[in-house]
Amino acid sequence: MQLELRNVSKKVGKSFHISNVSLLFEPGALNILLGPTLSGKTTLMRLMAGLDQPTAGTVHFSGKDVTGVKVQKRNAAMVYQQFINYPNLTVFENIASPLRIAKIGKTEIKERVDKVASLLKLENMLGRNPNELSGGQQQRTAIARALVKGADLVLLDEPLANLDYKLREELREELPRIFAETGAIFVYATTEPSEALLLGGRTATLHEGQVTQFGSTIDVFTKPNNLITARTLSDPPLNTLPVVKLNGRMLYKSHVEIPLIGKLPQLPDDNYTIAFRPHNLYLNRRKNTDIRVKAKVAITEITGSESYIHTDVAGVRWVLLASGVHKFGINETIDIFLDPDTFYVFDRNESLVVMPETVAGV
Amino acid sequence: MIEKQVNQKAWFMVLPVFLLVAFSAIIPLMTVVNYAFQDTFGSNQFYWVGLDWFKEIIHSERFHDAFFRQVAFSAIILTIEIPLGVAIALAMPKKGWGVPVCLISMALPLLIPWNVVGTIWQIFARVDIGLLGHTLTQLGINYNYTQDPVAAWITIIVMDVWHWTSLVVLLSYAGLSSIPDVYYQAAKIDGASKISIFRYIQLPKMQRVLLIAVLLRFMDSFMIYTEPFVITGGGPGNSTTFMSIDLVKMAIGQFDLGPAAAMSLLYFLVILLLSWVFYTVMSNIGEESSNGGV
Amino acid sequence: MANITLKDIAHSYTGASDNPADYALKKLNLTWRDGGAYALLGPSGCGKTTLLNIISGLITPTKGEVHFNQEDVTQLPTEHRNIAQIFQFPVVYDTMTVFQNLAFPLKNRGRTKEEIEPRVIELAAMLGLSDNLYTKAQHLTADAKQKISLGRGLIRQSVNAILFDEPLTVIDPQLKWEIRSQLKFLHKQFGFTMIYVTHDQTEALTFADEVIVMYEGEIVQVGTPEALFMRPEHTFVGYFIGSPGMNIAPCELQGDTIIVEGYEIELANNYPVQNDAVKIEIGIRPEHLDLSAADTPGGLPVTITKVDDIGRYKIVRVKLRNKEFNVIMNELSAVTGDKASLHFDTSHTHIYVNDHLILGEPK
Amino acid sequence: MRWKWTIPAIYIIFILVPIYWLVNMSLKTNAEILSVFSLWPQDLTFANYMVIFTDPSWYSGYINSMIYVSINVVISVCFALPAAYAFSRYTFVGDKHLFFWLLTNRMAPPAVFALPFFQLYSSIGLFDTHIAVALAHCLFNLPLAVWILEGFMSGIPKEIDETAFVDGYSWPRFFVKIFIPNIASGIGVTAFFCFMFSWVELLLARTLTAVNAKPISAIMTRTVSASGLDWGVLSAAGVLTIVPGALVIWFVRNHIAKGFALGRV
Amino acid sequence: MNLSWMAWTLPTAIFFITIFCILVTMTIWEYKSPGGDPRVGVLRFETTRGDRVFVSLLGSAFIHIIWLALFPSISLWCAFAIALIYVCAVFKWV
Repeated sequence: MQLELRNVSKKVGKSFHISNVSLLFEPGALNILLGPTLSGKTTLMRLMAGLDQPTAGTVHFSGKDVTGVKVQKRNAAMVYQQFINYPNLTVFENIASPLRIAKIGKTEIKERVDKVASLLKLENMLGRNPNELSGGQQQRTAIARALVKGADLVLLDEPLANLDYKLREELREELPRIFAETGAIFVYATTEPSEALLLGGRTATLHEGQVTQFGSTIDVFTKPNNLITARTLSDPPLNTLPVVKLNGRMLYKSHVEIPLIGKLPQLPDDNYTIAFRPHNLYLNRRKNTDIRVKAKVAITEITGSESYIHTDVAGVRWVLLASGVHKFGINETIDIFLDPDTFYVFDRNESLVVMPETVAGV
Repeated sequence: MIEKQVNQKAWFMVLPVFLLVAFSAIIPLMTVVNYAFQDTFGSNQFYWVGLDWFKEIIHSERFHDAFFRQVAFSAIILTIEIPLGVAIALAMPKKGWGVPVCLISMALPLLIPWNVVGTIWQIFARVDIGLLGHTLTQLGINYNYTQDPVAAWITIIVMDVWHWTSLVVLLSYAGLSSIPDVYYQAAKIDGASKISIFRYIQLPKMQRVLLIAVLLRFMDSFMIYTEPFVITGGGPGNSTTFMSIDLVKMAIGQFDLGPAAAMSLLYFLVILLLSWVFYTVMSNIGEESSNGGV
Repeated sequence: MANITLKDIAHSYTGASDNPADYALKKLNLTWRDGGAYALLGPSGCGKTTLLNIISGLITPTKGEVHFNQEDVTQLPTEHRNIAQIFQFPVVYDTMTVFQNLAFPLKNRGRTKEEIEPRVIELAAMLGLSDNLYTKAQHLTADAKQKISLGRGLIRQSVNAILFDEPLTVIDPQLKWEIRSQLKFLHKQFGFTMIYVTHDQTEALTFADEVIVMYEGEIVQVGTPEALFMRPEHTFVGYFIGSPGMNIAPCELQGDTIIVEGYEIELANNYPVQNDAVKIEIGIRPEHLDLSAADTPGGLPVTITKVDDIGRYKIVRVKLRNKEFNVIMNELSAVTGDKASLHFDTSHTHIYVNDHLILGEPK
Repeated sequence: MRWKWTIPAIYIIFILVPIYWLVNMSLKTNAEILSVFSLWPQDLTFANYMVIFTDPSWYSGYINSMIYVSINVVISVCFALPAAYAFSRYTFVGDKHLFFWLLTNRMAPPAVFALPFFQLYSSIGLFDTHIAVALAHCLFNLPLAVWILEGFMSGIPKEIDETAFVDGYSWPRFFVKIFIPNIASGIGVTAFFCFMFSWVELLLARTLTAVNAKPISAIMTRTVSASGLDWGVLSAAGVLTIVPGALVIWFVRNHIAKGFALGRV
Repeated sequence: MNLSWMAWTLPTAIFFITIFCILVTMTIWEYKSPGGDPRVGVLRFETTRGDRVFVSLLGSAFIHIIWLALFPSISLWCAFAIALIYVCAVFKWV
């Protein structure tokens, strides 16, 4: 059993919502679609569910072409960002409704609903109406309904986006465990990089209707193929620096010189973008190859265990993430350190040409 | 925002409605068009007369008078009822027992058959047995709607205000109650005056329902027939003979099918044009406001 | 500008009552210093928005008084309190342009055009709205609309306080970073008193100098982000702040030793003897736990049930007999297989009695 | 504004006084009406109502009205439901123009159509039947029903439909089991409006009937001209036409405001 | 069913058949190339070709009526010619 999209495109009017996407999803793993609002996540899910038909390309399930097959015949389930339940039915009936359609016997329905309800901690809510529940419980009901019928494909479209932060954290922890038990193909859309990383599994990053990379989440995080992927899967935002390499020198804004260390000397002359993550900017020198830079502090944010220091380095905004509490005044000048071993370097087409040592070594 | 899917099969769901309405709308309309170009003497004997009826109607004093009376009536009705209705809606309570009391008593006139509305006012305004007519006469005001055209007009206008202002009130009230509290809170914090709140929050949010109100009130007042017919029968003289009354007089009273049909068509075209203008304005405003807000 | 003091404030939406359960906000006292950046943090339904609306005057509290400096403003209507408030969902005046929207609060207070214009242009530039200054507000995206709402809150220079009610709900994660640091910057720049309501701990901690944590209508702790993180005074604060939250485990307490799941741990402090009826728990942050190779002396034997690699660090879930702990690790290379030794950083191990922190005597 | 409530209060009094006067008249004898001018009946009588309840030519009018109004409401709602769903969920060739055309019929003056209607229904043998009036009223009630229901349906997120389809519901089953219960109040409001416009309409109802299906409002006009001065009975008949409307309002009172905005707020 | 009461004549029949044909053509056209070529013209709001047909027909009717009102003795074909020009204008600019 696997779900495959082959060169799928979706055009609405004259604009492409999805263009030429090919993906292969295997059961058991959690598949994540990560991208900002309007990057095509929902459209892609609707194509998988069969709610929309692609303008070009085909959708295959277990090797069979299901492109034109009606939604009702697909054995899929879907959970939306808004808490969608049938308001006129009780929680029990909401969860039971796919089973009633499938003409399953009363006792079995009771058994299966009870089982999934206890999995999602809804045992005490079964007699109530969905609109009497809190947001978290409503969304649990929707998830329970998606799980109860044992669908081959379960689609979750930002299911936690409208919930409280802590609630989100709890469900985020529970969901992978629940999913692991069912063995269906799960596809999970989210806008938040941290959510993707916490859920693990495999991630496809989306940008303007195209998949920029697909692989295990941690791989995509550590080895992004291109700048857009790296930006999409980075929270706090990625720090970047556009540079030009010319005659053996690497310059930013044609006057700030970057020392050529590590793999940088091997690069041919061209335009590049250097990128590194906030936790790879340091307040102290750690190695003697570290590059020292003068930075002006814009603002410091302290979370209790860590500090985010927003800095201005020759007109570029960088965020430095340091553990512990560090307080700086506005416009204070400090020394910060870059480790060339943690650099990602992207060429003028924004493709990755240099990877950090630590990652490349693994 | 609801993004609609293209589905030509949806026509099958609309088809029953389409056929039923078409049956009642298109066949009579075709018949009216046919009559408008012919003359008839008694049973089913028709003669082609071309555009004679249209020429006659367009140049007839009687048509002009009825038309202008009609336009004047609709204009007066709209200028009274719309502001009055909005003002009452603004003053209505937002919650508590007052709400159902207001809503129910205000909706009452809308559910009275139109000729009964006429009857109520015919009785109420009579000098001999009506509270209004009697009181006015007692106060020394010379009021007799059966003889004085001005009094007749005032009676009909007051009656229409009585009958239909509630519709405007209820529509405006619905529009007002759909404004989330947070808008009023924001306005308070921004230090907005009552007038600013009305101008920048309430009016824009009521725009859609107000257009529906204007549309409905315009159309209904433009084809008003029953109530003035019951009260004055178009009199005194022809002073309250509106277009519908004139039309029915001509078609049924005098059995002048041809001119009546021609007049109907002119009447219908005017209504079609105005409906289109209103509808276009309305749906364009609708599109704009559906993109935004909470 | 003013100090804001809440005196014995309590609020019930059903009117005054003797039943404490009716109160959405239970009796509380609080002072906000002029020019501070505060956050009200708590789950939905904890009363934080109610408290905010009491300050702005949208709600009159059932009991207690609100003071701005020395003046009692409890009965003063919102428009006279000189307060700015930004709501969860964007509130814009659809028929006005962005410029008119931003100018509206000033115009209502009778400022001249010469005063208004430069101020609006400056603020619009700061919020990244300059390009759309003369378009109708209703045609913009939710992001931009919320920026307008923020702008209307920030436009007046002499407000007593600016209140934010979960203002970043509709904003994409990438943009959240930008706007949040901008707000913080504006705070440092102009010194407004700012009160920020949120359920998101990251937003609260990064924004505020002092965070007020609320739970079921009560304040459970007031403190700096650092204090809340290092010394939560209530198990709820421990759980609610930090991601993942504090590990809380039932234990027995004997002087300077606790017994967790049958294992003894010696603490840095001595604790007084507790009554038998109370609930005693230890609390320790995942950051203050450490794992080493199995059977390391001094460590407790645990089983690793799951490792989440989230890039910067790893969240390791371990089991000590029946109790689960979360451990945050940068490296796991020392541990092989699913067995490991768990170490407590005893200087950051806290003891809670009936959910409240107790302090011990240093030995 | 402490005196704000006076505005609606005065307006309600303005509405109720003429109705009170009608009730007042219906409880007086003709002699009293014409001789003494009084604010309430001096000589309370129910004789006027007895006339109506005992004379079949009077009370059959009420029955006729009720029958055709009910038929019309049922037809309008049943036919409009699928059509409104189509308009609220799909786009199809000519949808906007069809919708506009439907609405223009709501605005077509009945006076224009009266005569052809008479001939049309005579030619298909439906003249003077209840179904004829019910069908004729569909001309303006069906578009209105589609319009209102479309407004209510657009308020239901389409994700509910999709969830149901993904769950395996066929369209008819979904429509009956899930969708209709969710717009129950919309259906109630629609039925109320159809009732209202069918109940108050006179011109078409009078044109299409002679004896068997003659509505009460038409009987009233006839009586006015025939007996001329029987004010008491006329008032009593008028009061009786207000009663059903008042009852119906009572049932939809909670949805009245939204209903009058045609589900569009 | 007797339809004689409808009093059909050849010119009116031709008129209705023409309208019917226009509707059918529009439907087929819309089906083949959906969307109706929407654009914002002189009226400042978006119109599709269906709207333009409607505006043309309604406008033409009024042109004929106004002609009748102003020049009752001159042939109506002149009005027809004006209407044709009007229709072209509508399709170009509205």
